[in-house]
Amino acid sequence: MSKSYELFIGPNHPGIPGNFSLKIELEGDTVISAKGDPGYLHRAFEKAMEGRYYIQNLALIPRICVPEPDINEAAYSMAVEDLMGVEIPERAKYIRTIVLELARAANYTFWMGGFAGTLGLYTLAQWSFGDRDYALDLFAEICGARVYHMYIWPGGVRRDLPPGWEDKLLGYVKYMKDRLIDYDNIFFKNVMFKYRTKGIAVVTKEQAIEWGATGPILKAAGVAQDVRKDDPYAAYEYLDFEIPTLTDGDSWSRAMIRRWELENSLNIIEQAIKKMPKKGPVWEKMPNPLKWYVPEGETYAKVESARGEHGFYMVSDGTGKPYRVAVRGASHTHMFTIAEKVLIGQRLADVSHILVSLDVCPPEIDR
Amino acid sequence: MVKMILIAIVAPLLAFAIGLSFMMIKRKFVARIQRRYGPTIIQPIFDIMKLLLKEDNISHGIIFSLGPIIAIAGSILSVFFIPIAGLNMLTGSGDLIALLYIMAIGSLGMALGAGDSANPNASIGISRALTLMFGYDLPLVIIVISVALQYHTTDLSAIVAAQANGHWALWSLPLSAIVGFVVTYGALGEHPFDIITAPHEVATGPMVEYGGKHLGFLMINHAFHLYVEIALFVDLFLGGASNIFIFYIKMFAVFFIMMMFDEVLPRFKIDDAVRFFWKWPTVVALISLIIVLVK
Amino acid sequence: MEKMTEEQVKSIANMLRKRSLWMIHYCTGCGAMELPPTMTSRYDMERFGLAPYVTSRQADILLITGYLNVKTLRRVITVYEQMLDPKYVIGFGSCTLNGGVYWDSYAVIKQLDRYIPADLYIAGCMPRPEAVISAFRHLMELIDSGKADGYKRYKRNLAYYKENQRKVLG
Amino acid sequence: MMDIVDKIKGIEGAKVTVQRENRVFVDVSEDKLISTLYDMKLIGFHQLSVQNVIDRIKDNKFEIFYVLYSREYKINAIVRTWIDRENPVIKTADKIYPSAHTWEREISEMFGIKVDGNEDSGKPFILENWKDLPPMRKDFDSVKYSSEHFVFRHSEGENE
Repeated sequence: MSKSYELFIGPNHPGIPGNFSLKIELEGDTVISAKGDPGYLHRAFEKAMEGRYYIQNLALIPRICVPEPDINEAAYSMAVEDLMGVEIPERAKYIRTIVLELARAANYTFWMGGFAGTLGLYTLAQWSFGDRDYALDLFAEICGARVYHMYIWPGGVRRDLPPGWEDKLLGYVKYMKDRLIDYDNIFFKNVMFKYRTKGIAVVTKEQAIEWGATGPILKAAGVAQDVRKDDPYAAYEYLDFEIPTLTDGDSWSRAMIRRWELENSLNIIEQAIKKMPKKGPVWEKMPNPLKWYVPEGETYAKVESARGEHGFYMVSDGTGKPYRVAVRGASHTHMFTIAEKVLIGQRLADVSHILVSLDVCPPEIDR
Repeated sequence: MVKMILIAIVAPLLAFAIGLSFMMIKRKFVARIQRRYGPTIIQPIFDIMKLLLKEDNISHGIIFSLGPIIAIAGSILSVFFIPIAGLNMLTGSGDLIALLYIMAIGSLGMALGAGDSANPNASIGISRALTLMFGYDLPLVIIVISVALQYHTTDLSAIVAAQANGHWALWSLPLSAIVGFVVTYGALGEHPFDIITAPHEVATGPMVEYGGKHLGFLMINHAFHLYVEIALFVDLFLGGASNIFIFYIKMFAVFFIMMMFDEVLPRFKIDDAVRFFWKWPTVVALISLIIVLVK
Repeated sequence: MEKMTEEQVKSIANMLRKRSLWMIHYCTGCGAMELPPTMTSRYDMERFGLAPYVTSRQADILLITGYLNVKTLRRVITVYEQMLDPKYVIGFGSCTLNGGVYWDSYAVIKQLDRYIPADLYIAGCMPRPEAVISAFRHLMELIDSGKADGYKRYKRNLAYYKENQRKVLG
Repeated sequence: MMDIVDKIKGIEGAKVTVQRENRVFVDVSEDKLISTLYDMKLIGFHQLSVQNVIDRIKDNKFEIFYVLYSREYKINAIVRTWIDRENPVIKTADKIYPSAHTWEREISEMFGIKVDGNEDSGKPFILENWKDLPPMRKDFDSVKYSSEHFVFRHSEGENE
């Protein structure tokens, strides 16, 4: 008689962040092996992109990562601009920064709710999902859509900001900063939260570097690596911000890093609005979208998403359609290289919050 | 005889009504804390009716179907042991000890039924439920002994009578009362003790395979369970009540404080919960017992 | 006379059913992104008696949130068959209707109602929470008038559905 | 920047092109691939961002690329190699970069490339019950496959 048994977490299970399956083998209450099973969200993006014009792909790519679609648009546009040799106008750079940071803030707010939910604190989940909606309202105002914006596109952004939008954005930033105090009081300073997450699922500095972690996992382990600083895109080089780091690399540190990044994003938005040129073009004149003949070549464009490095590897053969687009989502590495190893030896009760603290986003894995 | 039959019919109905009203209030209250409008106040009734009206029923065996019924039967039986408003239902000496046994029947019924479904989530959930019961039963037994020693009886109605005119055990045994509150809280499975159903870990645990009428019965059982646990606390420490309204108000006060805690705490792990119960509540209960013995 | 009372019982049952609809918590696609706002404080679908529930046995509504991958379809069919009658299916988003932007994808099915019976579709990508709630309200009306009979159709045309499922799942 | 480029140029068999600031292409032959990756890691490229394949059907080649990153020099190096399209086999790099293991699983499924030394190569990963050509190959026609396997909904006007 074997002592261990198998348990499927997902695809239909609230403990899994999205449509994904995790097969774990347990001995008593302790995980002895974990295997991820992706593919439930596979839509063949990379294949579909090869059959469409560059402009058509713009409608497809936001769907690669649902909670934070703007990073896809930004990385894709950067790749196309790189190949075409286009430099985008100053104002467009700032608008991109603002939009990306707003999306990041919205994503961290959403993440916070999900993380609190896995620990059993549904109040914070309700609050933060509600607060995230105010960010979506701002998006709806600039582009008409709540979730998939398609606002950033090659050459700049699609249209100028509506009048008065900056003030509303500042209002949102102020509101979120006030709410952060509430979040701290109910969750981040909660003794139970500390008790549940301190020392759980430790990824040390050496392991994080060896396994190729990016984003909050790496920052929580004490490495200040951030694409925004290291290889600045949009207007990040003109802005002043710090990369938060902690040293423990446990679930608690990752949560705190994300909480500080949220504050960071709000600060960056404030700064960017102040420094942004008030007038000017937002779109570098490009040829007719149906005739974007991108010169032959290969390039890799990357941005910092809420989960880590998000990149597009684009190959063009000189026609109106990309020859090959490969997407690098941070979750791919985080799930299969890190989570599968980190989960071993953990308790069943911790599995779902470890997955969320590593921020595994299945659509990024499957594509 | 007629009175007995009347009690046999009225008492469970009353208990169910009180438990159900708590369920209703809780959903609305929780919604308001979570900055929501919340469901209509009678939503739990719709839920239970809907479940009972389901056309399909899937059973994984006789014990699976019997599980919820055993649970309800255990809960109803414990209702008869708890005096409310001067109604001594099935008195007799020693009924506090008997009550402790009978209150376990509900969990055991669930354990049997859920175990029969052969779903690993259900098995883990039920093992958690029984472990948690081990956890809170130890301090519970100690405080029950202290109360029994304090009033020199194990008859609940005698304990209630001794606390008349405001001489509540809450004042004479404050430490035990605090432990009693924590234990009641744990037994109701509110946060942080909602380890049994924890959706993110074991997908509602024992209930994972239950649907339709079975789940409806389990919801009814939950109403009884709420009533039994809180009524026991009110009888032991808040001196029962002379009429049903005061009893309800006392119960509601206890429940209200519980709801306040419920919404701001994340969940314990099962071993932490047991460790918690065997640490502070047990120590405090023992101190209280020693005080009673010395006095 | 007796038939009348049966009708009445049915209509009362339907009235109660529509007041309490539990939705299974299964995010089949990216449409699941608009469900948290719908469930939580901003739009709060619990006002209408709708709540997310965890397992297939407990739920009444299967919400297909967006595109269905062939691999997911297999699980969705299992989940659908595990649910207890009466059960309702809502196709959420354009992808369930006709494939949406994934019309040329080799992995995504194009018509949901060939594999499981859909009672209602919500068009758009993504439908806003208001649209989701209005769809739920519409489903309530359908249930009240007894028109939401997808589960009966599934039983009646089981051979048709099974044939289609087999074709695509292999 | 030039410092690290010189270091890369020192690797045996590497053909280095600087595309722009922070982007360097390193072209190697198939047999030098693993040793180059190993050397790249030694000189500071600690992170594998993405590994994937481009189907160069005209040249009858698969182009395999590894996007590497060095935090020290803040530079992305893209190691490329070309292998034959018939019976494609590469060697695994998961001993050097652990995250390559999953990328290799993906490319072995999506392109039908066998990965030597990776025990998960060839096992179903994302797809289930896949019987056709590996789908990311250029000669696999997604539109044709989808019209053969799925039934499209027609609006009322075109139903005749």
